Amino acid sequence: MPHANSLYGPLDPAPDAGYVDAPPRMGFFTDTSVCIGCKACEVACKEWNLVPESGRDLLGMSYDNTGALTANSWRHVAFVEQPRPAGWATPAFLDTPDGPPVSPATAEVAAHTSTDTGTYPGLPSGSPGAAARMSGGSEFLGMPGAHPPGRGSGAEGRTDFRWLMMSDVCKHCTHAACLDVCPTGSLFRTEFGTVVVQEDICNGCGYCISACPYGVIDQRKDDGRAWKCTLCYDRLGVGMTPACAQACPTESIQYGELEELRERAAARVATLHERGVPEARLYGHDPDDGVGGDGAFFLLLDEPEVYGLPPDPVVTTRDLPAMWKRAGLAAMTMAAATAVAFLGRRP
Amino acid sequence: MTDTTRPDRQRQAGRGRGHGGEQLTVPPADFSSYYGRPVLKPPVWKHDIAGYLFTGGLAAGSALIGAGAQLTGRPGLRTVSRWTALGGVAASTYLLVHDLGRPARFHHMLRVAKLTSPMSVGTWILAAFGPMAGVAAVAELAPLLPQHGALGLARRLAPPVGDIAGLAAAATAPALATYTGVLLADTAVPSWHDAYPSLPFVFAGSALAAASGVGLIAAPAAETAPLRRLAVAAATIELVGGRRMERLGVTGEPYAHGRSGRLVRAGRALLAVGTVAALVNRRSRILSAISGAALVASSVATRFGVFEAGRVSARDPKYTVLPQRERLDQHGPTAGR
Amino acid sequence: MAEAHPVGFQWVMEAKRRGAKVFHVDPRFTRTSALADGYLPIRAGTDIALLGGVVRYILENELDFREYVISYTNAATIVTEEYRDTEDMHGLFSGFKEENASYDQKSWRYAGNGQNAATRDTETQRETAAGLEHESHGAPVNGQTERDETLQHPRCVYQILKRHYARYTPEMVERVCGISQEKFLELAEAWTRNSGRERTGMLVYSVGWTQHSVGVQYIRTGAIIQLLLGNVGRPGGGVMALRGHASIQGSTDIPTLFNLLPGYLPMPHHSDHPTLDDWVDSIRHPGQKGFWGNARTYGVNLLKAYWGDAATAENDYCYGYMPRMTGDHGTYQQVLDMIDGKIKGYFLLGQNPAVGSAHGRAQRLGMANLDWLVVRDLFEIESATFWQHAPEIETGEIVPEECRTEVFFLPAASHVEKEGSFTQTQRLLQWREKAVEPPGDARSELWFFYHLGRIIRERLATSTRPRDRALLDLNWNYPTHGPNAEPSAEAVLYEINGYEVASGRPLSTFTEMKDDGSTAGGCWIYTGVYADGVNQAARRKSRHEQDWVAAEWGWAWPANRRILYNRASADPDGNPWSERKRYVWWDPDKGEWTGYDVPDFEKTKPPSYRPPADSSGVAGLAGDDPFVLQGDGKGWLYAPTGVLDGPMPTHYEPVESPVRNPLYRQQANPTRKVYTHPINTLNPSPPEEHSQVFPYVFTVSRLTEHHTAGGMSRMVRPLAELQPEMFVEVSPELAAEVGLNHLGWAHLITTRAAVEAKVLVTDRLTPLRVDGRIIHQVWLPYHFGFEGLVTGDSANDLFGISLDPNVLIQESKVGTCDVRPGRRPRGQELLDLVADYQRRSGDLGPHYPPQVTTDVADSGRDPEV
Amino acid sequence: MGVRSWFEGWPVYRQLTGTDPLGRGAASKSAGSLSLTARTDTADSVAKSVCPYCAVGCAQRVYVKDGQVSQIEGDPDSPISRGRLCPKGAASKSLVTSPLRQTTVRYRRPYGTEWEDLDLDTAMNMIADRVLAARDETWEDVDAEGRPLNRTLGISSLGGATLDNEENYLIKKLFTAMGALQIENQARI
Repeated sequence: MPHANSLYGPLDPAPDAGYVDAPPRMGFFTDTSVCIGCKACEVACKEWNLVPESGRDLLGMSYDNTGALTANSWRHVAFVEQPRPAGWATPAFLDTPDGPPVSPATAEVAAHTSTDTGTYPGLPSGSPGAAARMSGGSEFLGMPGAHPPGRGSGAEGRTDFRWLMMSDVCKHCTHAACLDVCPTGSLFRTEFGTVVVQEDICNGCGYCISACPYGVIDQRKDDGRAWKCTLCYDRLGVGMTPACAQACPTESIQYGELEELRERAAARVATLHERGVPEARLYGHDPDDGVGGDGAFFLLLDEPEVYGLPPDPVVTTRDLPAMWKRAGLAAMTMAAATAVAFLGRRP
Repeated sequence: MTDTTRPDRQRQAGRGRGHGGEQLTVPPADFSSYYGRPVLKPPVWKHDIAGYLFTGGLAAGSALIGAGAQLTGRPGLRTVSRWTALGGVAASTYLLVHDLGRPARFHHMLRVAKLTSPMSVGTWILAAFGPMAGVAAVAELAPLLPQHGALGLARRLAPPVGDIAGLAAAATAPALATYTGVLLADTAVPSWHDAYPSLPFVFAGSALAAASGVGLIAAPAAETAPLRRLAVAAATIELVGGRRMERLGVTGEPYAHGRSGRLVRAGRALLAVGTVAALVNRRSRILSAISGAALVASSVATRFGVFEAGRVSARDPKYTVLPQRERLDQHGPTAGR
Repeated sequence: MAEAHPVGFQWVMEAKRRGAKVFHVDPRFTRTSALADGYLPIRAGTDIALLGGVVRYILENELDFREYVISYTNAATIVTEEYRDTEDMHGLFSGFKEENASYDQKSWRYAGNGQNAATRDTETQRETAAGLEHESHGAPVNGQTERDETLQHPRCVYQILKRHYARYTPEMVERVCGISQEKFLELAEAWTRNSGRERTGMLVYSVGWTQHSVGVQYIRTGAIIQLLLGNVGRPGGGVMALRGHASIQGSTDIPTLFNLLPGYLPMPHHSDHPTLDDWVDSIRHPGQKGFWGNARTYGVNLLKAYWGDAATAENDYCYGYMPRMTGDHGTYQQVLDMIDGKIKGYFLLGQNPAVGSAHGRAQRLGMANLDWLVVRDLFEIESATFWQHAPEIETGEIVPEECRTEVFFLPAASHVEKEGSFTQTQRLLQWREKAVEPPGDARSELWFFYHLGRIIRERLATSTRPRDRALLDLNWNYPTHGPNAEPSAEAVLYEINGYEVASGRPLSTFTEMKDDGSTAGGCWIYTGVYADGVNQAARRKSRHEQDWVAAEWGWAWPANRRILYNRASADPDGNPWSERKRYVWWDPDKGEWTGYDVPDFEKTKPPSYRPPADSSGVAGLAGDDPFVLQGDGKGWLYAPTGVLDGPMPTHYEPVESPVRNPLYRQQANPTRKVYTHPINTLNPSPPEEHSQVFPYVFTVSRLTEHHTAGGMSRMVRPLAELQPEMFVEVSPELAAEVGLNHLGWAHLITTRAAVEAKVLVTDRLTPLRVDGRIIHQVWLPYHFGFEGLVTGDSANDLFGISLDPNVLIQESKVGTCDVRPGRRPRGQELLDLVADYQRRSGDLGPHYPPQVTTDVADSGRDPEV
Repeated sequence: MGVRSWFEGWPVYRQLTGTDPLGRGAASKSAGSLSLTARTDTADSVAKSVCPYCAVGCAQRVYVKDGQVSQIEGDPDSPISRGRLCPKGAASKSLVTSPLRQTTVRYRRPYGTEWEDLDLDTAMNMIADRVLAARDETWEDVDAEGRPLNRTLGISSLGGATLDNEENYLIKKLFTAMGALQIENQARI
């Protein structure tokens, strides 16, 4: 029988998906505080999974010329330039003759770029205002008290600077809407608790794409099917590490048993807080969150939305029982209305 | 996220837009994002699916009307409705298959039966409804068969079989008409998901309106009285059920503004026109046809409007980030509740 | 490092995780800066001023690791009275000869040393890039020196150093480099605090450092700091060069360089080395301490490996067969000679000078003026298709129908299609197994050269000309295998390793080599790589199955030693400096050196050993002389000879600089190698007039996503898409000044070329306040060219050719330019634009400005007033 | 496949009879997924190699299937790289299997405007001819004072930093024996 938390709440997904004696749940912990933005993950993933090309345009989004997770980019390294202090470092541009920061303005320009990613709908352009804010941070909106005078407000010349980098990937949610809405059973839960598209099954109905609260899964042009990170299901099956995690030079991408990764992550946050990086926080680690916790979670140094992540995603299927109820009610209303209409007086 | 601190965030919703970085050329949005790009992937469904929302609803409504006509002895309306139901379901099947990235694999839909997947549920509903609607419609051909021989037997058997099939189709029809509301709502698309209490009602009403409209156009005038009543009921269901869509807050915007908003509003206006025309007219064939056409058009506009609104809401990060941010600021992370 | 050597950077992150502080100095904020604890934006070309500031900080505050400094460096050594410092001579050292712009190094020598130092004239040393020989050993000096271990003697190295850097104050660092005093002091404090018995600090540079007209002195300044702080020869210390190519270390050890033979033996010079004895003596410097005393052995073994049975004691082991240098035969001289029609044929072996070398236009015009060109590569790179697609076609400078160069493109085998060894940047040899056969006509270089040699020898088989003897007598018998008759790489490695001639037994160590012809070995420093007939470079014992030194993974030269001069990891008495930094130590019970690594010292020579007077060579090394390849066994804070531009590093401005040297009247390196050739035009720098025509500083380097000239990345799909276009990074301030827009176009102009690029306006670039002026710097990647999946103008086209005097490496990390918005013009208009800039900047092609500027006290801010 | 086994393989049947009523995992696993395995596991051979890009010297494992490179990835045993690779190293398979690789000899005759094909043997012989001719034409026996020079300055070579030690050794040896001095590589640049 389905678990009480089958649609929402903490859950061990593999047993719920019918695996008896499932191995421990495996996942990724991506620690962006050590990411060097080298993109080895992007390439290693493409090499292993034979993922096609995803566009050759200069996007102007700092060093990000990939743009987003798509069917043709299963790892995506985000780059954010911000005139704000990096917790561990002394101000980058102390006493240099600078004017105000340009990153909000360049982010705005970059919001307009696009490229043919070989996927549908590709890389849509963005909202310039929201782009500017990502780089400026709230203090650029005249919010009071963000920083002591002379630091980062931009009016008197930039001093602080940090360059955020983050390798994004499918979250392998505990409650994976993409999987649950898939009408063919192409998307399925593996024994490792990961979420995988079975390419021999997918018929390209596209439902999973709308269902994903993270905008991860995507449809490939000229192929029609949906594609995303498989957490290297084939490699896991023979005891290997996923290609991206194996390649990652600085262990920003860590692969392992989810339970253990969560402990490691909590310790890392504590360390960073001790070392003067109070902005370090975890994202997607909590089994009580809106998706039951992610199988791939992150240590971030800014708000999730700055990295293109939804700040508080909730799996859509949480509300599915209520939806069915409303649909049932509507159906009955419809039947009743018809009956009434016909049972009325004959002319 | 109890171990999370956020000292760097100074957001105070709705306040303070005064001073910006000097180089900002547009007023800063009140939320952050990654280069303003959408957080979500906009639905990849083409207009096939908006079309299907209409044709599926039309088929369902027609099957219901067909059954009503069958049970109340309105053969003309019955015939029209049964053929409309078949046409609707055939068009639906075509549109659904056509929208697939891999149409040749449409039968993979029948691999599994998943209650968590409205599309899977819908597939099985369609699988039940379609053949029944087909049999019911084909049974209407009985008079064309010869009187004698094997086909003569068929001619005699067809009407009762058609009646059973018609009733069976009608039994599944309300599900067919309303599941599509869940189909759209069970997504991360903000305007669709947030409208989940309304969508089944809107779609139910819209289905009845469209089916009534076709009946008004094509059925003998003498048999259309229930359709006029039904049109009123449809309008009531749709308008009452849909009124909450406007109160969604920011994710309701696409239903009120832009192209999608215009379509939704046009749908309502047409619905009103069609319903009123149906009510006032009792005899005019032309007015009936106009009324019917308005109802059909209303349904089309509503379906495309709702469909488009979802796309708009997924395309702009505002609709994803702002409500989630607001939720976080008011209640803390979802986990905390 | 994160940018160009990401996998190496894991160890920096590992150290950081354990609490290390990381500082990054770079003109632009890179992916390394993002992770560093401190980032110091620096004006390109001023590193000596910064590091000199650190030297001063250490000395003024007496923060040096005194015990180490006294015992292991030449700090206590007394220098001759004739020595005069740059402080006294406006930026020149004593001994400068105007006529050939080089130093007579006599006055730099240690007191009491005779005429040993600088036996060869310094101009010849420059022309033959003699500095490169020191990659494996120090320059010649006498072993026994006068010392004052109190360091108080006014002419001891310590005091000379202190005086030399006295003006490199934090204020001066700020003035020259544009680095704030606060930031400088943070770096200096952290560096010194992290050094001593318990801790070590490491200096890591990428080899852009070498691409300066004072490149060698950059690195020497780093070495001086590391010696003062006791960070050499110890774990976690050292000066770490991040080299850029898979086997660039190997191709220096076993050089494909004009001035070197394998094992850093010099290529014979026509006047200095007419005979074998002259050659050997010039290397071993009779009287000098250390392992170079055995130079004759190394030389004879090489000759014996080359000419086998033909090499006998009677014929000086065929020494006479060797070609002789007469001067500079380096790659840039060659290119100018190509333009002048002096060179007939050119081989390009996995190298793409049309994009990767300075002054790309000169490179391409040179190639267009050959009889024949052989390009061996994986792809049709720019150097193979210059006659078809070069930018000079558009300007009409190359007309295919009039270009006579015959081009052979021969496809090369990739790294998985052949076996062989790479030597990585830490001197570690790693063997590669062959995975698959090369496709089609693709072949290894081993195949190409073996068979080319075979064919040539067959052609000459009946020749009686003396000049052909060297080819005919060549030991050229390598077993071949497979359908393509591929020569055996292991057989070549065996010859490199060396063997006993009579028995064929592979040698285990270079100390087994004999100078009587009974052994042969192609590269003495590699001896041991084939010890016991086992390919030691192929060892792949997992790191999980051995200690952290991992001595059984691959093989490091020399003698599988992982840290050079590791005797210095123990104190003078042979005990570890600290438990924490334990590495190699003296075991008094066993009477031998032991530790985690192979001790870089005679195994049984006790710390207390003192050589008898007049001993030399290995025997001359005392028990506390850790720098066993240096002539005096000491680490050199001061180079009494061997470094052509001075005994101590001195800040000179880059050859092309927008500012007057704030430290000395001498503007740029007075001994730099200059080519006065019509194509090698120069941007003026102060005190020359018109420098304002090129007001901006530009620098180039690598992106993580691409590799050097792009031949292995622009052609590779998953890499090309990651950085798909040529761009230039500019600060918002410069963008505003010039009128550049993010993602718009700009073009950069020098007297050599104009190149265009998309603009990235970024906060990662900053203007600097230098000597009261605002200096803008721009940065470009140098990976782009006109072939491949992604294309763009080549940044290296902007550079002229000015070389470091020690190693003849070009200054291609800093230059001046103008920046203008929009795309560059095409065709004749492009030539006109560049010509116009040449004219406006005073036409420095024909009259090259003087190298010495000490007589120009032009500025009101004369630094020395 | 019999009707029965087909039916039992039907995921709906598995949903109804197995442990996965919602059809989320076990029941909907496809034939492809059941037979899935890592291609490294089915390789015919594995060569131990080293990354060809920069000088860090990251160890690679090169997997070969049917005579083709099927995968290249980091060797976790390496004490230098610990199995990691940068984007370039990670792209090594794309490098060696690139469709842009030129695998036949190409020849551009003097004043030519197009490439032509050439047989490898012919090319080798033509190159040998040209080397010998250039050497003869530019040979220098002795300097002005009669000291030996034994050389040609008519031939240049550039390259080696991406090549093997053994290759560099043969290059230097052959060129030295033929008197060609002007041999250079990236270490000068």
